[in-house]
Amino acid sequence: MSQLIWNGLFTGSFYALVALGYSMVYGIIRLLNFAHGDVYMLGAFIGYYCLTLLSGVTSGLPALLIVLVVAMLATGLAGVGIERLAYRPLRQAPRLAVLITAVGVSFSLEYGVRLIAGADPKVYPVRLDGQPVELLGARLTAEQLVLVAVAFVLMGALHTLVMRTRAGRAMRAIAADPKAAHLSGIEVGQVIARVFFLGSALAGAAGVMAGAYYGRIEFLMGFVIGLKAFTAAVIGGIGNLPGAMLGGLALGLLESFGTGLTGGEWRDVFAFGCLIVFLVARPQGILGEKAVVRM
Amino acid sequence: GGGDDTSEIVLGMPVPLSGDSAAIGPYMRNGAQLAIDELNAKGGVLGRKLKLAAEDDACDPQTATAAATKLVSQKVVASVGGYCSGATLPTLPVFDRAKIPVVIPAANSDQLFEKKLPYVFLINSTGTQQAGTAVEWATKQSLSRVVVVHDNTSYSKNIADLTSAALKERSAGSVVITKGEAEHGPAVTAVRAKNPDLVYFTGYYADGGLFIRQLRQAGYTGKIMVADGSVDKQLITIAGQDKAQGVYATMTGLPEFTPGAEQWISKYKEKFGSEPGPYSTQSYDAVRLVADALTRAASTDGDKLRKALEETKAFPMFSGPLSFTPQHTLAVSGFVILEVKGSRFELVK
Amino acid sequence: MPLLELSGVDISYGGVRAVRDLSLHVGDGEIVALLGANGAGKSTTLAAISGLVRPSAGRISLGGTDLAALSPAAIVRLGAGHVPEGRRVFGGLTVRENLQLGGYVLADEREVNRRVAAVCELLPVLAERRAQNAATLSGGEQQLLAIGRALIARPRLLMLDEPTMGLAPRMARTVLGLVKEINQQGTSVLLVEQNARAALGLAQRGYVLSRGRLGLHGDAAGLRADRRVIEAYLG
Amino acid sequence: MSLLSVRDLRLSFGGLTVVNGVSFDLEPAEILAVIGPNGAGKTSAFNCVTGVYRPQRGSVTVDGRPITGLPPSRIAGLGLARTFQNLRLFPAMSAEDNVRAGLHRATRQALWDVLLHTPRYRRSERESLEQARHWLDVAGYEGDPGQPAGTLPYGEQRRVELARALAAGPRVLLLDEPAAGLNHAERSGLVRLIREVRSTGVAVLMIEHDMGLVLELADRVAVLDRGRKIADGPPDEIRTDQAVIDAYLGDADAAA
Amino acid sequence: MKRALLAFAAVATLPVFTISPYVLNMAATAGIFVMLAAGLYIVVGYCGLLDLGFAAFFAIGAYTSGILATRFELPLVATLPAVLCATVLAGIVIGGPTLRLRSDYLAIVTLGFGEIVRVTATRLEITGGPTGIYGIPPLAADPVAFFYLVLVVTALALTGAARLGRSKLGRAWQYVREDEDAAEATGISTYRVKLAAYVLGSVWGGLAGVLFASQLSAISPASFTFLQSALVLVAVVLGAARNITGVILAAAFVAVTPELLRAFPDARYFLFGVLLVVVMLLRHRRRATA
Ligand SMILES: Nc1ncnc2c1ncn2[C@@H]1O[C@H](COP(=O)(O)OP(=O)(O)OP(=O)(O)O)[C@@H](O)[C@H]1O
Ligand SMILES: Nc1ncnc2c1ncn2[C@@H]1O[C@H](COP(=O)(O)OP(=O)(O)OP(=O)(O)O)[C@@H](O)[C@H]1O
Ligand SMILES: [Mg+2]
Ligand SMILES: [Mg+2]
Repeated sequence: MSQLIWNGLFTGSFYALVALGYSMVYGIIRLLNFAHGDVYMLGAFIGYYCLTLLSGVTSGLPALLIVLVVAMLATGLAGVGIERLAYRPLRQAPRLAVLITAVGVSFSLEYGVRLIAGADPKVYPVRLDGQPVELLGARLTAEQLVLVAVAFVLMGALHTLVMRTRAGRAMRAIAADPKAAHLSGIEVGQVIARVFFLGSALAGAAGVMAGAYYGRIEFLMGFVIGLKAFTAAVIGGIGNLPGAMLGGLALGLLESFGTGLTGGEWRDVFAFGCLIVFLVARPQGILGEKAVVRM
Repeated sequence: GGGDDTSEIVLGMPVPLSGDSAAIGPYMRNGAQLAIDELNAKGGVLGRKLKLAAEDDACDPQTATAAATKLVSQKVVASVGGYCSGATLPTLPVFDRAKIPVVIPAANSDQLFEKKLPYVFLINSTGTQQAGTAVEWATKQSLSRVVVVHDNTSYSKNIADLTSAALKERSAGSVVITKGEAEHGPAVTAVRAKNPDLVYFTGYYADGGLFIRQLRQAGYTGKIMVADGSVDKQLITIAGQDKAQGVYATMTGLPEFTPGAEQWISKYKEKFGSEPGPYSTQSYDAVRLVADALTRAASTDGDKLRKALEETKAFPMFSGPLSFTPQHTLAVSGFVILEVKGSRFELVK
Repeated sequence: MPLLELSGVDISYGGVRAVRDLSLHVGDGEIVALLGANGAGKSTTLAAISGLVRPSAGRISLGGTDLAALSPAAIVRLGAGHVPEGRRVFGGLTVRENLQLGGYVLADEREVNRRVAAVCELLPVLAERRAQNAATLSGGEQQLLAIGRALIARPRLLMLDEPTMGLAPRMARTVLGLVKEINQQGTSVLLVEQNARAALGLAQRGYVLSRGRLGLHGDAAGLRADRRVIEAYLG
Repeated sequence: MSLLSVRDLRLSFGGLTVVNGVSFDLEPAEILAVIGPNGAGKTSAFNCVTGVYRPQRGSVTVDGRPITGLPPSRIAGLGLARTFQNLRLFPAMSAEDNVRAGLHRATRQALWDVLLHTPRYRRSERESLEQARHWLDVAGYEGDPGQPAGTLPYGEQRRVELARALAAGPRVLLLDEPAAGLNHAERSGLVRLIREVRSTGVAVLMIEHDMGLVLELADRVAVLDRGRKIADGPPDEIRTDQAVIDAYLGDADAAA
Repeated sequence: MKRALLAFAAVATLPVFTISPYVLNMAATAGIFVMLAAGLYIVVGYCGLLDLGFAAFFAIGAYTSGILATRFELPLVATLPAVLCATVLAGIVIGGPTLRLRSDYLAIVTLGFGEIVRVTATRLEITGGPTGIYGIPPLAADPVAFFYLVLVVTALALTGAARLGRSKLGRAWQYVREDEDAAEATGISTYRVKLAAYVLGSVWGGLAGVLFASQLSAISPASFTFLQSALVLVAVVLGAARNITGVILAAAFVAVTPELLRAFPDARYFLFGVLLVVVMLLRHRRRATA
């Protein structure tokens, strides 16, 4: 039982990590960024190549930290580039139009990486391989604990950024009314670019962590997790970062229990079934606010 | 073109080059290409050169059907592809209607031959044969609680179901993982809860490696066995060499264990810059088999070729000598048991 | 040199010309009224000054700077303030946050908060609802918020698009009084208002747009006495 | 029994009571104006009547039949049509299609008729189009009926909204600040229109800040302040009521 | 209308130029995809309901007809009534409780529904598990005949969708898309209107599924993935300037482009992705300068 909970929390933290970036972008320009998961994949591959390059110089944890920073920068810039090239020209177009370019970008990233790196899974040169300890009847490793902690800390930091700072206010203003945001002197384009940088860098970091933790990466690894991040972001309440976090954890727990109860056969049916029932009962998501109807 | 007697003989090959099985396609294509190059170096077949036309089937029925109709339009003489059973099935009537023999190197669902299409041949052993081997071994080792883990692809589930059925009361149930995901913690927990002394994993190496790793990390100390889809060096790298030690496998012969195979492997490496992978050998053999049948039929005519294939007697392949049953499946499967020792699979005597 | 100057401005929406060959100016410290029937192009003119739509011909300058190459945000930093048609408050943000966003261009957060407090004193309704989600405000309250938000940055040029729309009579007078007060403190005002009587009462000069073209213009007293204006706008 | 009867309505959000014990009645062909300071609860009361909000207490009845708790579309079907303070048109659709929304309930089209394009279907389409144009005319709309509503100038948008409400053939017309954003000439058109509508027996419930319009049109005026009704009576009485002057009009306007 | 007829006539002459089964098969594939897009257009284009699981209805149609045809050896045509019932039922079952949700929440629910249907098909015995169902009798054995069948059915489906869109119901969908609250307040029962869109869309999808089953003679869960749903959505959005003709072109583009790129086996989805972005940007640029 406690193992099931721990498994769920751990898996969920990974979803949450990706969902945070997703939710930020999504909360501000309401973009179903299908390519977000692929940026995560990109991060993992950038990390892989950097580690391979570094393998002569340093190795182990220090190398990993250097690579983490490099990958975050690179994916952050990639995110900005993607926004600039594929999303910004469509800012005036209907909301769903961007979805198409997002699907296009997703394909390009996935199969672009495949062209370069091949379809075979790659094995990470540096692997986190902790000794499991027993805690409250569950086996867990220090690495897992660190990952969960990182997810929570990031959530806290981002939440503070969005809710308490001037920059965060500007982001929310853009979400509410981009035109009026212009009139308040907000450089809308710049703010959106920054949000993309942050969101993509987070995804990249998660990619490197996934690579180092699981040890195996491949070009389609972002697809499923992108979907899950989207699910988590919505379930949590649109644009709500603690909500995205909770959504990720809830999804992880549901999957864990789904596997536990059905031997994995009906895991996704169980998880999605619960989510649907939940949303029917609470249409605004976990932490979302009820939409104001004023007429 | 079939009419012109000096033109190339084209062999079609639908394999996944995109989608989540994209990693397999190149291995198969390369294996087939290697055979074709060898044959051409010896002057080809019937005095004509061979050519491979590999088409992406994406493991998706619709893409596969498109690939098959395209190959038929190109007048291929035979097809030597087929990896995912679900995607291979709809291509069969397409080839069959055009009287083009299909030699399927990898896909092995029972449905492929249940309809008894006259032009369809399977050279991979069937799930029943593999499950039988696994169960026999488990019985010999007197392992009494076996958990089967599969990934819900038709290949994997087929072996798992057959194994569970054959194990009877010694089966401790089955657990499903999701193909392509990295986290198998919940599945590992579910396996551990069943307290098995053997875990038989019937999925592919990419997931198998991670699954084994996480299973061992979680403290499982019993035996682990994998099916042929997982027999690949990558399994050991992904799991980590220490964690993969002692993992058993059911397998139909590997090049390593065939005389002269070292040479084959180095040729493959030289040509494609990487180690051979899943179904490279079967694809290689499929091409050779078709070439052999063409020679015996002395014609590219579909009917004659089919007859020649049916009459194949003890054709030497990596998995042993091949003859077909009336159902066009392998008469004898050459399953052996392997074990991971160091960085490679070795034959268990 | 006037603070705001438009010369020969054309604006079109996908082929449909909404404003043609418009020239007008607002001098330092002036209140100028912009009148016209529905669809005359008043809101469009303000949007063009703010950089939300781009003129297809002509020149707009603020304080001598050509606005053509500037982003809306840069125009705000130059000193333009715009209370847009339809209020456009930031729903989902609190009243206080809306006001703070009015001071987005100021770097000093403490100064912003001081000004927010000052505006709340001027418009006590907002103070009362400081923590309320702006989307749930009543129509009039939103209008006040939109005005309050534009005041925070203390613009050199304040553009008001029908500021008294939806305000109760008492409140409308308060707001117009406020406009006058702000003007006396040195802010120039470009006022679009359906209540022509009130607008011309407040303004020194006025322009009348009709179907995108400049019709009458002149000082407020003259316009108030003009028969055509009386018929159409004053009654 | 009144056409529309509101009894002891109470609505709160969290701890804030927005409408507090408001009651009024409306008879056919009567014009009742609701005035009050900003934030007094006028629109909220409208929203309770039309089913957008569900009041915590009190009842709304049409012909004696309680309607609280019904979905807004059902209430509209009972003959209550409204316009909105912050225009709520369907911006990408043409003006005439906007008006046809009002005709929705009256139009009958079977699925088969639509798919087969039967003469019956074509007739029904033609009729609804003609009616939509008719109501646009009635509302004084002057633009192109095919232009997307979102690109119309504000005043025209108001007219489209009005036409949409009229097209529904209401028994009670609820107008939330119909004169906002109209200039003097346009306002006179509105006065004429409302009188015309009333003359066909339709009751009008109208929120308005333009006192001139209220005095000109209303049979009765109800005054709300901080959620409570503080006065109710004929316009002349209201104009001189000291509580109303204090809360709403201020001194200058009382004189006017 | 005239243009549509001309286009129809032009496509109908295709077999005059080639009877290559490959080309005809590709054309039929495109036709089926267009039909799917027409169904989704009702839901997303007209009604504005974001549906990320449309493949589910496609699957329900294909599986219903496939199962009945193989288990009871019925001709495929005879399964149509059952397909209609099944899709209507599915539309009501999933739409019923969830259509009160707003936009993106609805998107998640439909996404979940799509996954549930696919996973269920992978697990159940009757659907043939991961391998699926095989040996479904074709509606028309001859590729040319089948091509014409698809052409006619798709044309009818498109006409139907377009006519619905211009009717009272279609306008009601658009009201809901534009402003749901205002529509409700104007007297339109938004819930019922949305349900109608959902059910009709699902019927269209289901019928496309029957064509699909006939074309492939085999169906398996791999055909009904989220990616399929997403691609149909791409077609709808790419083509939708509130105009169903655009959807036809876009759907054909999305269906055929990967086939045309077969010449570059390793790069084809990369190129497809790049093309999607480029096409969308060009399309938008043209609109911006128009
Ligand atoms: N986004 C748009 N697309 C197309 N045409 C538009 C758009 N916005 C405004 N217009 C047109 O431009 C013209 C001017 O509109 P504008 O809103 O500037 O008028 P206005 O003077 O502010 O009227 P009102 O007093 O009603 O607010 C109108 O004919 C209107 O239809
Ligand atoms: N969801 C809500 N939460 C909190 N307060 C609310 C909410 N909705 C409305 N209010 C408050 O209720 C009060 C009444 O609002 P309402 O819109 O009814 O006013 P009104 O009389 O129509 O005013 P106006 O003349 O400005 O339109 C306002 O003060 C508003 O802030
Ligand atoms: Mg205006
Ligand atoms: Mg109001």
